[in-house]
Amino acid sequence: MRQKWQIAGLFLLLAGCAAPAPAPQTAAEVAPAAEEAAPAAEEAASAQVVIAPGQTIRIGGSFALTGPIPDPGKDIRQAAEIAVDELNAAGGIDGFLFELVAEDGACSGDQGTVVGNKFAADSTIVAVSGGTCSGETFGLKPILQRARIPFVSPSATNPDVVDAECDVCNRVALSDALQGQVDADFVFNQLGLRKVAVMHDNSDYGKGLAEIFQNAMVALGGEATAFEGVQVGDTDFRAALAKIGAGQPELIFFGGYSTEAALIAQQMKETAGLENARFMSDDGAYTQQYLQAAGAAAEGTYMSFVAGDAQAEKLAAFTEAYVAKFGVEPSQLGPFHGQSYDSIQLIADAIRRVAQPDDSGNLVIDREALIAAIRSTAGLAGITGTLTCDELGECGAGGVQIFTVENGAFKQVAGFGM
Amino acid sequence: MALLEARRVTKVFGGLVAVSAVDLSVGERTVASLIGPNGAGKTTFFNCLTGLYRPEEGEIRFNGQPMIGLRPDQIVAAGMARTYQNIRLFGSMTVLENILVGQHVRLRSTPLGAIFQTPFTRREEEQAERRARELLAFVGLSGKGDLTARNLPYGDQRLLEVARALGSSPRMLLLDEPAAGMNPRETDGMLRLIRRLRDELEMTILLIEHDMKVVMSISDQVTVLDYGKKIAEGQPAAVRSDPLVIEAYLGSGMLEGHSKLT
Amino acid sequence: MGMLAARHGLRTGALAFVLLTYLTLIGLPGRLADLAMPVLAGVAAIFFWLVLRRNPQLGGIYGSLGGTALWAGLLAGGFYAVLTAFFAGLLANGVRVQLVFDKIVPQNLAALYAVMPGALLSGELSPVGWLRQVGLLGLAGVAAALLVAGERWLRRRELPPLAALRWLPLLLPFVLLAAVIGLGSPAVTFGGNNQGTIRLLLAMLAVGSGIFAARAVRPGGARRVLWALLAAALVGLPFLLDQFQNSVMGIVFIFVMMGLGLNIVVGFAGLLDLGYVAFFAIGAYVYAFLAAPFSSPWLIAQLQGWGLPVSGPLVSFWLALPLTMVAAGLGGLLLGIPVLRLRGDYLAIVTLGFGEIIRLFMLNLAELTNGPRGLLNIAPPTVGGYSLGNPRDIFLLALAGAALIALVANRLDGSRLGRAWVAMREDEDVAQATGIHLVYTKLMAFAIGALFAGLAGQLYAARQTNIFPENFSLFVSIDALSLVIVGGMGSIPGVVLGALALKGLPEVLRGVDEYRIVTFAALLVIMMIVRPQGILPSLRRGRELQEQGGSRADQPSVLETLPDNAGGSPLAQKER
Amino acid sequence: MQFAGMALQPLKAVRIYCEIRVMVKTPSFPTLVRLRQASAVRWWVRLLGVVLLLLLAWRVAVVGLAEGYPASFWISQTLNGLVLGGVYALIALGYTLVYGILLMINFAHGDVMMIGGFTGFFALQLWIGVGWLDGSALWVVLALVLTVVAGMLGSVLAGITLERVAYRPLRGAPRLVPLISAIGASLFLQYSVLLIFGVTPRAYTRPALIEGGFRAGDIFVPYTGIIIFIVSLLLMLALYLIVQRSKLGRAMRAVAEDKSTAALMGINVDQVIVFTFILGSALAGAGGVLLGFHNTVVKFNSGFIPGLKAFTAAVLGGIGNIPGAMVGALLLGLIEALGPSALGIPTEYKDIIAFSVLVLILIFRPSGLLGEVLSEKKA
Repeated sequence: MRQKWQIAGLFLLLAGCAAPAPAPQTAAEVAPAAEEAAPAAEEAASAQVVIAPGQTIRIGGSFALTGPIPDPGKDIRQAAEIAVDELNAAGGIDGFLFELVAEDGACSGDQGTVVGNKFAADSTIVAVSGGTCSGETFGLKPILQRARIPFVSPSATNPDVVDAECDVCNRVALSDALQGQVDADFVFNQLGLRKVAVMHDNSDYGKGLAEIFQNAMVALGGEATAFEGVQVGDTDFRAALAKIGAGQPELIFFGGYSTEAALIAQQMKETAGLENARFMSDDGAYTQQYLQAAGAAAEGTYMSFVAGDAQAEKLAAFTEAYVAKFGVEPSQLGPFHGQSYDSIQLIADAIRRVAQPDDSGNLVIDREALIAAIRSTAGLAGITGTLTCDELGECGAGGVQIFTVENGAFKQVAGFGM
Repeated sequence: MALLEARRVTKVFGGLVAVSAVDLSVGERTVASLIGPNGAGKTTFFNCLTGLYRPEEGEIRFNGQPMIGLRPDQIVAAGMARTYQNIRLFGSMTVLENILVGQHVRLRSTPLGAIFQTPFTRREEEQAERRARELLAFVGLSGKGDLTARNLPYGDQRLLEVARALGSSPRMLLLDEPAAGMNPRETDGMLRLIRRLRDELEMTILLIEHDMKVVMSISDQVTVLDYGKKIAEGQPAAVRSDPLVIEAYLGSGMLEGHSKLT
Repeated sequence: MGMLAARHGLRTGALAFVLLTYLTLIGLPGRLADLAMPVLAGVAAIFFWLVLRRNPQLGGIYGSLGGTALWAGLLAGGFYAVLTAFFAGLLANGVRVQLVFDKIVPQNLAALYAVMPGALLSGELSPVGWLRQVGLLGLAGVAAALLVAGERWLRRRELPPLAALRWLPLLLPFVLLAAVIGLGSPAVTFGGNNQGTIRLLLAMLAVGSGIFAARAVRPGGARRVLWALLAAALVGLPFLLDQFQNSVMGIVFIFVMMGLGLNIVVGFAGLLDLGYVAFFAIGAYVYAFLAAPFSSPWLIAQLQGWGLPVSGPLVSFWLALPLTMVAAGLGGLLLGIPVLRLRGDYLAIVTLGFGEIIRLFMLNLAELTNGPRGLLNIAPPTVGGYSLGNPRDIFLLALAGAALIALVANRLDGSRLGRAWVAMREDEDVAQATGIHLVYTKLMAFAIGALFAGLAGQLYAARQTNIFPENFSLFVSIDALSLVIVGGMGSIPGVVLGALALKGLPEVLRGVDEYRIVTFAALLVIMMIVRPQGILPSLRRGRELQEQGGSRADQPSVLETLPDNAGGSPLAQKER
Repeated sequence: MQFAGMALQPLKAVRIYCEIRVMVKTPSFPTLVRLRQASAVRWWVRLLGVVLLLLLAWRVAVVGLAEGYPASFWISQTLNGLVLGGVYALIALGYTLVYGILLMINFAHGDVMMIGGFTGFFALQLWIGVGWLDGSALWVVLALVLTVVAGMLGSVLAGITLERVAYRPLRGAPRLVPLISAIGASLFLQYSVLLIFGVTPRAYTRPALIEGGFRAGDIFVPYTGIIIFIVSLLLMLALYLIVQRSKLGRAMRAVAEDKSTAALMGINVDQVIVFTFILGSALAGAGGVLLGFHNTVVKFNSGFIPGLKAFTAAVLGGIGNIPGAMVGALLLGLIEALGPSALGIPTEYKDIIAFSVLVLILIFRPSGLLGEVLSEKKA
């Protein structure tokens, strides 16, 4: 009986919601936050970011620190920290230092939305590096677009992450479209194989890449004997492989991440019809984890990686700073540290071009100008090569490299840089 | 015509014949008792009547309607309600709510009616609550409606079971050992209640009971089961002196029962 | 300090050492930097305090209480110093401990000595570092003993009851709300960059304390006034909060909607459903099909076949509402029918399987659902051309939806059907033998619960604008179930509190991101042990969880005192 | 291992045994309700079942067999399925054991197995470091056995800690409470391992002795698979004997039936439950290590999905029933391996097939394939 009244109250509240909206505007007036976008208004933040002396230039970061791929996410975050350290050691911009505001995007659209809103609500966030995964970036994208905060993703490779409608969307990673094409070309022309089986892990990344590869293969004149998905977290793929083996493919291409790739590479050796088939996977599997987990079965398998035009000295300097700070080689964790470092450098470079001191010693950054400045980046020297953004926001340098595994280590056999 | 008419009801579990071709007929406004030693099949027979078991053979007619094949809730709707040997109340509900659940089949309000609180629903709920309080008063639990059923004293829980069964406005009430575990004074109270059920509410009552004092003082008719078979039936006095009955109780070692018989 | 103290101290110290080792291995010290050791000592002190206060046989501060505490502290400290020395030694000798223990890297370990990682690697550790560890933990023990002694002292002299101040807690929600408003004004700068998060926390505490306040007042005029004020505050809240805070509150209240639906199935009807996410997914996907048909290859083909435009939504958010709810409700019936005969754990696993089946269909029926790439650009609700897609409006919509569902759930709870659910939950067989149609009652629970989940799903899809099968994993079901249970099963206000605690607090604790899930998991276990009936149990469930038995057998029954014609017989008279 | 109460008073044990017999013989009230209802709808259910079977057969004949796989394909898929079933069985046995005694779903059981996998991995690294794996076959076998033992110890430690911390305080609480606690424990174990040992999968090194497999033409079965299958059969048998024949097993069954009566009979209920967890966890530990050798990878979440599947298998076979767990697990493995090919649909759908079969079987047999009537009363 008591609950009846509570519910009556809730109902009252419901009635309140149904009432015309303008009434509570007084409340909105109470709260026009200093540091936050006025929430009642449309989400557009103020057109400029004004940084008082002693405050920092804040760059948001959406990293996959939990979720399915925490290690690469950690690597990306740490690389971004190195980049910020380096910028600050060089004095920042006119004495204004940078600060990285790291958030966990958890590689999911859900968390991407939350992180996006958090950045959009914080009017001191100038730009964002991230997200790590494509799904996460899809969560960020509409919110940052409305809030006019430009982002540069180091590792979201889904072709749809950037598009003509979105002027704040940029990335230094290369689109999967490119990787799938080059992989198919390598398999068809260099290895001379015609019959392939395609597998994927049912992630947006893995399945997308697998489809691109399959289409490219068929377009070249090859044949795809099977297109099978597996589930992330499964450990026994023998049944799916037996089915694939019945089609006698010459190569299995797997779109997905390292653990599943390693298991497939191992278990295919035990499957009838696949004893002599070769195995190829993608940049999600181009990791030390793959080598460790697949062990001997990794020998002779192929991996592609969308590599930058690696700048040897820069990379060496970066690696040294990274090891000194975190006590671990970046490549132990994941492949995208270079891109992450460069995404910060790219943002910082654009900020440097648009930031203006005002009369009272503040640093003023115009948001629209910054968006345009990131898009107009050209010839910036980064670890992954010379970065130039095109009209869609594709800023990545470099190209696709194909590696094979020899004596437990990756060795490049074809592709960009050779 | 008898209100309840059971013919050749047989229930088998695996190889065990729990109830074997039992006939029983109970006339309106009578108190009939079912007695017999432990494991004689009394409760099984009850379960057959109330639709919890489906007998392999036989026929059960209530008020002229065949009952076999109906679900327990349909049988309640037909007008037969029961209580349990080991009390089975809805322990976390209040006393009143227990009786309201008992009235379930007699209420007609729908979920939509409840959501929109239609006048019909509200009226019906008010009436149901009033009736529940009347039933509480009838069994002597007035004022205890808002207590949690589990926290009632043991004897009151038995009364509440009766009240819950009455909620469905039954024509016939099946009481499974209503006086089990009660002290003599409580038993007397229960006896009076059963009489009032028959006399004031014009109810037909079938009860299972071990306490011969109860059985003999209240029953209009006594039926004795042993090993699933009916071995005697008739007026209390006649059954009391039936040699087969004495044998059944003696043979099964129920000396205590025998001493009460004689 | 006799044997008793030594024995208790030894055990407590060993347990504390295990706890500290765990915290070290998961890398907490690295996060705390120079504060690592003091914070760990603080944790140990709390632990000692919790253990000691439960042990009344320990005497005074100079006796076995103090002794135990000192023993425990020094012991834990000693062990801990040995452990860190061991790891430090390994690291200094170039052994890469992180190959086994991921977090044992120089950065983390150095934090315990408050030195730079370089110093650790070169092996320049002085005994001072170890003595500091032992000392701080010993201190923690002493502090815990003092706390316990103080507590006992306070309990011995009862403070005069401050009856006059009992109404003060009722003001708490409003005080907190004032703080939320205050923190939002430009004049106040507090907590630096965390100001927004602190506001969010305060807003959530305001809502939570509001619920407690509402429960604390007896029904009557005062309660109505309080309720009106609280409702007004709640409606005003979205206009006070910023985008991030609103977005978090939005998801919290979407989960409230879901929790209220699940509460009907699990809390009211007692049917353990581990696949509840299925209906949430059905709602979200059906709305996505209607609002973003251009994302689904199959739908595009169909629409083109019928000559319909495919560029925009087919129906508006509001028109889609009944459709998604019906679809989800049908899903509920579809699940309900095969599981009618199942009970308890069988039901749990089948519903779990059902949830997985739906998710796998979303994943694999790529022609229809676009597979793992999801359905994109789902239209937000609009009113007269004004888009309600921003976090504030979504929060408002979720509030409205939650209020509506709460109202419906509450009315059902007190209805004929609600009683049938509870009866069925308590004893299915007796319920049936009391006249309850089990099939109908069960199916109603599944269908109504599913309907609400579908509603929540639609709002979720509108909020996200892009949905993927991964958004509908088993963990969503677990989250929903946990929040119902943490809040208090069968309790409607409990669901709100549960959602605030389980979906809201983790967003506040974003700083400790990687520790979120372990903290949450540990809380779940501790909660079940300490307060299984939930934060705010429903009155009925609370009764169910009480110890059975009690004093019922000792009390006399009314039967003993029943007069010959008790209470007249109004019934009999009426029926004649 | 002996329990004082049981050892001192053998007569009492006999009496408990008789009591159990009595309880089994008299069908309980709710069970019979279901029997009665079952008969009412039995005809329709059977008809539905026959129609479904016909549909499936038609589908298999028209689509599956028409794909023209060679016979060797079906044989190797069957073998794959049996091995997969063996893996599920190893975990399902532990589930069913704990369920049978405590009537609680130990949701964290899969993660206890994962802990065993990790412990085994580190033990194996140690043997490799010492050089045992390079030694003679005897040393290798010793190392392998010790790895399994280490895995069992790790799991047992995790299992009894779990029981002590997360389950024992909840004994007697409503069913949902320990289930939630178990879900919490499962997440806690998984993410603690993630935090402590990192996300990197740990790769088992297979010694040459068990590398490779048995080959006949196009058919190939890895040795690890054969070992898993045999071990799971043996363990099932051992478990069955322990529960059915040993004094301890009798005590376990008595506890399962009625904890308070068992306690009155002089059984130390706590000890029996701890022993149940030891037994179940040891099985899981062995399973974790064998799975490590079979699939070569252990990871923080590598117990979760197999655990879920094993739980499904246990329910399929009739939870609480030891041979049932084995049957359910093998059936599930076979369905997953053969189903997609036989029905001519992509392997992505294997989990859908598996769960659908579970639902169907439970419709026709609500207490699982070998589920006893008794288990339904508990369910």
